[in-house]
Amino acid sequence: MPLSEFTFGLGILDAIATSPGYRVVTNNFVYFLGGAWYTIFITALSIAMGMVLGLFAGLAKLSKNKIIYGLSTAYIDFFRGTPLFVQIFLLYFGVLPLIYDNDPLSSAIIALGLNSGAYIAEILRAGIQAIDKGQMEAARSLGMNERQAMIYVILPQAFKVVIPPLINEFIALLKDSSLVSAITVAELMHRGDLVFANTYQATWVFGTIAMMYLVITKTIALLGDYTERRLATE
Amino acid sequence: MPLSEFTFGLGILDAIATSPGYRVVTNNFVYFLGGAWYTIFITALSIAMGMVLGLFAGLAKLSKNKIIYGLSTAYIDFFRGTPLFVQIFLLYFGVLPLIYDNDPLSSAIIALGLNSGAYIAEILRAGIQAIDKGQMEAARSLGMNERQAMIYVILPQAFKVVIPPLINEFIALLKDSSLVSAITVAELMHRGDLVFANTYQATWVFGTIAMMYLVITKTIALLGDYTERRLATE
Amino acid sequence: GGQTDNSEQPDVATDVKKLLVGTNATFPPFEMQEDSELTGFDMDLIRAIGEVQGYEVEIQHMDFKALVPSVQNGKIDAAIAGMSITPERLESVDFTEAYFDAGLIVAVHKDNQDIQGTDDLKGKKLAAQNGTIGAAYCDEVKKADAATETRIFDDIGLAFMELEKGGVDAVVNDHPVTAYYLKTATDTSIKMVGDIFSAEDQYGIAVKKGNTELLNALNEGLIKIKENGTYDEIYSKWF
Amino acid sequence: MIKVVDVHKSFGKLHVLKGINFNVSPREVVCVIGPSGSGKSTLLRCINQLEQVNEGRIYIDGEELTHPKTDINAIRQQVGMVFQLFNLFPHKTTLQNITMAPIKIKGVDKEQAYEQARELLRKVGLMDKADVYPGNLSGGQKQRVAIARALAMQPKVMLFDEPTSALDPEMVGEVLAVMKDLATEGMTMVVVTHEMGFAREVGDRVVFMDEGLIVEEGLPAQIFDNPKNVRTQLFLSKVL
Amino acid sequence: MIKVVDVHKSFGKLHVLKGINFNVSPREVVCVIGPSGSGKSTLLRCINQLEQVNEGRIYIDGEELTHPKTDINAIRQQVGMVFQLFNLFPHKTTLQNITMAPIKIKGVDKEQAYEQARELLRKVGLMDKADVYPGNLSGGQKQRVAIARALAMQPKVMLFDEPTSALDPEMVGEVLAVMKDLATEGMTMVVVTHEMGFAREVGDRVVFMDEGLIVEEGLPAQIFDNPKNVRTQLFLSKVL
Ligand SMILES: Nc1ncnc2c1ncn2[C@@H]1O[C@H](COP(=O)(O)OP(=O)(O)OP(=O)(O)O)[C@@H](O)[C@H]1O
Ligand SMILES: Nc1ncnc2c1ncn2[C@@H]1O[C@H](COP(=O)(O)OP(=O)(O)OP(=O)(O)O)[C@@H](O)[C@H]1O
Ligand SMILES: [Mg+2]
Ligand SMILES: [Mg+2]
Repeated sequence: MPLSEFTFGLGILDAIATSPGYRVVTNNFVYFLGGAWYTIFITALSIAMGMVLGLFAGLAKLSKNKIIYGLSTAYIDFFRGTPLFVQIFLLYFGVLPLIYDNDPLSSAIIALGLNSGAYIAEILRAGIQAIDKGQMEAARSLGMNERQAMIYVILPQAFKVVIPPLINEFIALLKDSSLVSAITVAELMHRGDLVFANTYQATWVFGTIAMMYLVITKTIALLGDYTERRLATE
Repeated sequence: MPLSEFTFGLGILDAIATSPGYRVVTNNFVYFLGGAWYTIFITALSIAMGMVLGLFAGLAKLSKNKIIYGLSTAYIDFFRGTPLFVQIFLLYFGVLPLIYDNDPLSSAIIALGLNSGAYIAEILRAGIQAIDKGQMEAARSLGMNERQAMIYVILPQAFKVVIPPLINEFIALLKDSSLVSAITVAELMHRGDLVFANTYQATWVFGTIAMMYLVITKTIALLGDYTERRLATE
Repeated sequence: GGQTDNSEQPDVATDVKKLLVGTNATFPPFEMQEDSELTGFDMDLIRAIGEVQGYEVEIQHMDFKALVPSVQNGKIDAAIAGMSITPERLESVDFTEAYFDAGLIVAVHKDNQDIQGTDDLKGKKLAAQNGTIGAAYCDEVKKADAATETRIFDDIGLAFMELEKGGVDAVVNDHPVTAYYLKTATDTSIKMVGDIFSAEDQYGIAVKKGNTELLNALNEGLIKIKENGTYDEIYSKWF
Repeated sequence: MIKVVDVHKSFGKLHVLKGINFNVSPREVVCVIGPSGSGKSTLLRCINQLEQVNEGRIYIDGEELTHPKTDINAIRQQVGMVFQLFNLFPHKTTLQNITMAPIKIKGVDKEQAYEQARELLRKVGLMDKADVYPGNLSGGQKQRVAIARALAMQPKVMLFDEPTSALDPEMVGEVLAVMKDLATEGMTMVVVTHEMGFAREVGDRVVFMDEGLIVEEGLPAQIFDNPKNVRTQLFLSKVL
Repeated sequence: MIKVVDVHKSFGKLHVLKGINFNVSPREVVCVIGPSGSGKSTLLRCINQLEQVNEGRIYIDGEELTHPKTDINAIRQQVGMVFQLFNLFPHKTTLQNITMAPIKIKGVDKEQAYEQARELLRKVGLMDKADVYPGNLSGGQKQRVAIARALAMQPKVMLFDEPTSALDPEMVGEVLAVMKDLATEGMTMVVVTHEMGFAREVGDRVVFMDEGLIVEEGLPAQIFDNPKNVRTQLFLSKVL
């Protein structure tokens, strides 16, 4: 009886389309997309900041200068070792107001950037250490100073080595960015919470949110694979 | 006027000791320590589960068998790609009740174990791939089968290589474990939330919590350094 | 954030000052979000107060945890989020006069015949929302009978889900919130039992400690809207 | 002892072995020489089944390796292999490198395995390096440990793939001396090597490979002093 | 050209160079030989300031390297170094490996640097490998690129640290040929090597080092055929 099966199938689709949860999701889909966009925006800027900080902190941790080493160790220990939400609070309410008239969005990005910088520092440090000492010596023997050797020879190679853990970190950061909802930044997870609180449609709402995260993280992972392949030289 | 400065210093200490926030912390210190213990306990079990899962998923991702590869990719993509909160939620309210009469604590450990397993899989896979192919060939040429070669030759070496990213992941997991407070597991952050909600002493309460996390994560990092040094053979 | 500095000039809305208010919109029907708009009893109330006191009210949603530090640091002028007034909290912030007597109610599974009211809660598994008087009440029950288990959720929605799942025997919560849930949730298997109790569950608006100026202005506004009937209008709109 | 019958091996489109026929008698030492890329390593790896042949058969001691039912791991225990880059296990000491396979695979008693390993270390002149990690050994020492490790499984045949080409000239001697001793004791050996002195002195037979084929074979003196094939002549002129 | 005066160098408690005195005239080719661990590499690395001496002075072209005020980077540009393990930059093509330093440090115009690099590639016989990554070159090809890379900075002196010891015997010839050409063109060179044939044929002088000291030096023929020192005799007997 293929026909009855067909109508049965339609029946299920119908049931879904008229279920309250489905309506909640369709009503809020654009709203969620806006949140996803916010999430991507915050994460991208935080990554940019985290990469710069992580690069300097990672290099500093390799320094023979005790003070520079100590400062970067303290930075890494603190931002890797305390809960992100505490860091967000500390920066938003405590530190940043002393510096400028801080708003939630910029504070969120600064907090996430500082946090990811600590993880990225350790990743980059491991990558730099993985590069054969002979590379630095070859560069120095050509007359490059230490900075030039770092920029032209060591870092490009280190960067390639650390793509997989960097991708891990970017994905973790994307999801950690949901914590900035504490200070009113309306990113994806936050919007999910709000809609859930008003509708109690947990499965539909969080299912949709989860799928959106999945799409974004998979995109990041694929970009990572692509970069890795593009940098392959063999 | 050293004396007056001294008494001034005492005055500050006095002011602290009698401040309501200080009292909240001292009253709840043992309660927080209990939460820290809970957090350590949950994290340790989740790590154990994550290591086992991660090992199998990491190996599966290196398999030439399309089905095994596909399953492990799906597992990693899902648990790395969706918010941990959603996973906790899905397992606690959706999946686990179908299997057993699930309680929050065991559900939390299962959720965190599944989540960290996905990250650990990628870390271990990278570590295994970093081991020279010659090692597998040498082991095989001595008559070991693939399993023996993995266990006795490849994995011990891979493990050593991946200690720093594993430590990163353990620390991240420790802090992510605070998300299980959503299903009322009384770990450290949850207890902080409860005390805060009753007293509104954000700085004192979360400052104390942050210090406790810092102590635990630093301990993990030092254990990692120690293991790394112990496994050094040169 | 905007701040009140001059002495109030009641009923004159020409001198518009900004009043930044924080809330946590996950507590219907007091505060919630509908179609990207913050609505609910508290929202209408604070807007009404603003109107009579000459404020341009701007409301921000944030984490419950962030409300108090925001008030203390001047990120916002006041917080209204169904916050119950307790002596402990008064050490950290100042509250206006109570604007709502919530009262608690017990909710159980439909099939549950054991629990008929507050007297039957001892030794049972109880759930409540963190920071509510319901949570405090659960703790009291536990103190009286150590066999009682309390489960404190950050989100009341999850507490209800736990009750539907059968993970707890009862949810003790502010009556209006539970009533709203029963009205909204589809296919719910939860019912309310017993009478509303615990009259000391009163909501206040929080301001920075020592900001008596704003406190007085808000209290004044509260009295005004009670007198001119606005309060009753809002009340009947939501309950 | 070893019988290679009409073996073909391709990597993708690259046809590397193009029909190799080749026998090794018990106690014989065969040296394989030939230009880079001619397939010498691939041949050894096929004999040890690290690569699967596409065509042809390989027998060791009468058993067909290339038969799908053969237990490869059991046969590999009979065939010791020494790699160009040693491939010692860096996380294990010298003694552990040598005893791992006997203990874990053969189930030899620990004490007995250690006893035997010390014997082997004496043989290769490394008694004092028993508890050292490979990272702290010189190249020549590493290669001698690799030989001891292969010998610990008491193989019937030893395969060597350029065992000295990664060594400094001074260390080459140490390794060749150990191999010479093995040959004297009657071990069956196949040695891919660039050490023409060794091939001439120790080899019972020299096989010259080029482009996936055995081009010429014979007694060392005959091949080195009187190569018949033009390609052999050309190769020897470059290397000697 | 190079003047090394009473140089001492220790690593921690290990006294590696124990008072080296040593001169190289312009256009001279000096070959340094000696057992492993005798300090040959350390000496070269001191000349290139990859290691700092503990005592003594080193001059290149009259400038004292060991003076704290000297701009090491400027001097290193005058001294080309070729390593045993090539140390090519794996993320850059052959052409980029050669042109990186001239462009980034000397500020040579891109087109001109490429032009010069192609010239150098012709010289070392690798015209067709300009756009290949090091990973796809053979050992001999890698070492020739490394030489071209050092030459691109137009150094006055070239230092070679066992440039052929990591190569297969067949590839050694390629590299030695390039070095021979360089010597013929009049490049000042210091070569640490185990290739006694090269030292004999190309070297103007041979220096034998042992345990951190220069034990014997002289014309190649004299050192190889008629070593005076016992240690030199012993060493040559093992290597030749
Ligand atoms: N796993 C592989 N995949 C693809 N091609 C391979 C593989 N192994 C070897 N080859 C190719 O097969 C050919 C023969 O390689 P083989 O290693 O057997 O040569 P060889 O005679 O040992 O040379 P050498 O003296 O340089 O070691 C070469 O062209 C090589 O590139
Ligand atoms: N960075 C270092 N730290 C400590 N010891 C070192 C270092 N570099 C070299 N040495 C030691 O100094 C000694 C001389 O080393 P060097 O590399 O100069 O010898 P070499 O003559 O080049 O030997 P080879 O022929 O093996 O290359 C050796 O004992 C070596 O272990
Ligand atoms: Mg080979
Ligand atoms: Mg050296």
